[in-house]
Amino acid sequence: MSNEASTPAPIQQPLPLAFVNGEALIEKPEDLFIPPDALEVILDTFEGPLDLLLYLIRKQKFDITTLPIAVVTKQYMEYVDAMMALKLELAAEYLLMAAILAEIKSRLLLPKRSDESDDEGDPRAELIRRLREYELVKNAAEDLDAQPRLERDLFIPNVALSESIAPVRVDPSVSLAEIVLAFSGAMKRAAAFEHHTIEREALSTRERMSYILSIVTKDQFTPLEALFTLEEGKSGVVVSFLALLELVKEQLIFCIQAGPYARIHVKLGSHEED
Amino acid sequence: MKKINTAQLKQLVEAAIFVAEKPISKQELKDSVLGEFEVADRTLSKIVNELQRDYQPRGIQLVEVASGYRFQSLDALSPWLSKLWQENAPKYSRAMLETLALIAYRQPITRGEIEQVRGVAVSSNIMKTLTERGWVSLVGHKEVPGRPALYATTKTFLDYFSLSSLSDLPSADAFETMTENEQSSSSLKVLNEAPSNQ
Amino acid sequence: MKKINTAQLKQLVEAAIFVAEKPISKQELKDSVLGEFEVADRTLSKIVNELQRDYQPRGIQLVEVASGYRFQSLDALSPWLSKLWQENAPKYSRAMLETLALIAYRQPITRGEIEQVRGVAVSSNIMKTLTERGWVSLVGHKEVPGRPALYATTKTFLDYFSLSSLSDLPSADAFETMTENEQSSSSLKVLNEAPSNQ
Repeated sequence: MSNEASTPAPIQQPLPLAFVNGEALIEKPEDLFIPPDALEVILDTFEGPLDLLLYLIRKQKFDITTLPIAVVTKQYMEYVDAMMALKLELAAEYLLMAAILAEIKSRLLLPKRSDESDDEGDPRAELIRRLREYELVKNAAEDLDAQPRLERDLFIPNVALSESIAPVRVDPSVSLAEIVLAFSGAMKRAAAFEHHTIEREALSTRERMSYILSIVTKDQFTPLEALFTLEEGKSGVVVSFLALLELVKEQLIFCIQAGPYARIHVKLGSHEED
Repeated sequence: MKKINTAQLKQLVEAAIFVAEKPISKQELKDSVLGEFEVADRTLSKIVNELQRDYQPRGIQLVEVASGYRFQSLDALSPWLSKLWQENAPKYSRAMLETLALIAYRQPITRGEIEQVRGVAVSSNIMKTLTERGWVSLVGHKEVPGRPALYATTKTFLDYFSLSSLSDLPSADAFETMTENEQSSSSLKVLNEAPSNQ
Repeated sequence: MKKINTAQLKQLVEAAIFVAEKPISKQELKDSVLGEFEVADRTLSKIVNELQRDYQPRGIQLVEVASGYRFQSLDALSPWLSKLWQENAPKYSRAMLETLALIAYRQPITRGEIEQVRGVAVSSNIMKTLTERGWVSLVGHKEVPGRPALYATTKTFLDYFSLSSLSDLPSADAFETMTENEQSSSSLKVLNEAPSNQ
């Protein structure tokens, strides 16, 4: 696969990429010698047997597709021996790979029968597939690491909110029906002590009582006329008057008249306080 | 010390003010991101002024606060930006609705009177919520021992329910008869579509 | 519905993307800050494009990532901007990056399948870190004996790596070529059926 061949091997030395196809052209594996101190570090960085195999192949500039199994197996075993000697935590996966390599090697050594069809396949095929797949993942991981990312390469702006921003609180919606039902519910439960019914007239008187209370103050006298709205007509005046009487009766307001036919003034509060 | 061209310098200062977690002063800029460059005070001031001008027509502004420079959203956009932090208040409880209903139908009314009808105490929270929503207000004090506060509904309350006056409040009895008579009443549907708030 | 002029609209969109706590999509903009305005999709797209152009020469850029639009600092400025933080950015091990890459390219994938490709066991710590960072999530179980968990990457993962979709992953092409060349391998076909991610 052309794509595969052109993928640069990350652990490769900075030499021109020159493929040596076939074992005859390969230099002797002199670079297998690594100072013991460095060896420990190197061995520790392998992400498993596939990673180690890939390293060996790339280091020797073998073509992955023509995997020279004998050489690679020999070198692999040397590394595994070194790992054991250094008492590195040797995962079972490394030994499993050693067994796989030995098996492939022995099958390749068997004489090839001429009547054997090509479909039988190269015993190395599965290993080659796995190596390619792993190399792809390894490269993908490197590409992902190189991808600009938050915290390291990209930073998110912190823009302050103007002081006038306050979170919008959405109040629950209430329907008039809920209010009415709540009222009748409360009234039904209170029926044991409460008996009177609510009439429209009483209601508007009560509303007018609230209204008057919101107008008159404790500190100032309000002229009585100010509490009537002529536009409301006769019935409006009556309602206001009834509300006033009710408020006086409940001692919520009091009225004062300086003399006969003088202006009547209204003030919040009771007589006792004065 | 390295040199840097003005365009790059401006980008760097701009990005630094943006990504810094707090407002950043000119001195802090010089000590951190500009550390390895030779940047004259005059140049830095000029850049900051330019940036402030650049952002004048934009949705965010470069402002100077006590501890340095920072970007902040344009004041005029607040009413809409606030919607990014919208939170929905929980639905009102039955206690809340009954209290509101009693105030509406029996105003002016004291808390004690509401408690008398409902048979349970009215929590301060309920009164606070209703007052904050602008539906209920304190209109006076009842001249009885203790001078308890008198509550009434407000104009906001009437507006919310599209009532022109309290006398438009449906009488509870009539309403019940009506709902019993027509289950699929269209007028009920209207009632359920209370305005979605001013 | 209220109307708003284009200049104000642009300011509002700009400020909203800036102050939002996460990347914000066009739909989210329309549902929140633009809620009360009549804004055509075309208008909004035009505004976003204009903003992207406006910021091109600046120190920060408007980019589209998986979960929406956000501003981020110019990549080239990172050597200096990183000086604003005392701590270094977290580094991720090869084991972690390879596991993450496999989940990204081969999702949905089981831990066993990852181990098969990598040739070594995947530590629980790695899966835990990836899940805690919100980059990987459990999306189901494979219907094979033992019903192993299936993992996939999230939008948070794409956002973190400033990608708008899985197809923007750096080595996506290489993986696809491999998949095409190995039609026989059924496990590889899964790549094409990767869920678009919630």
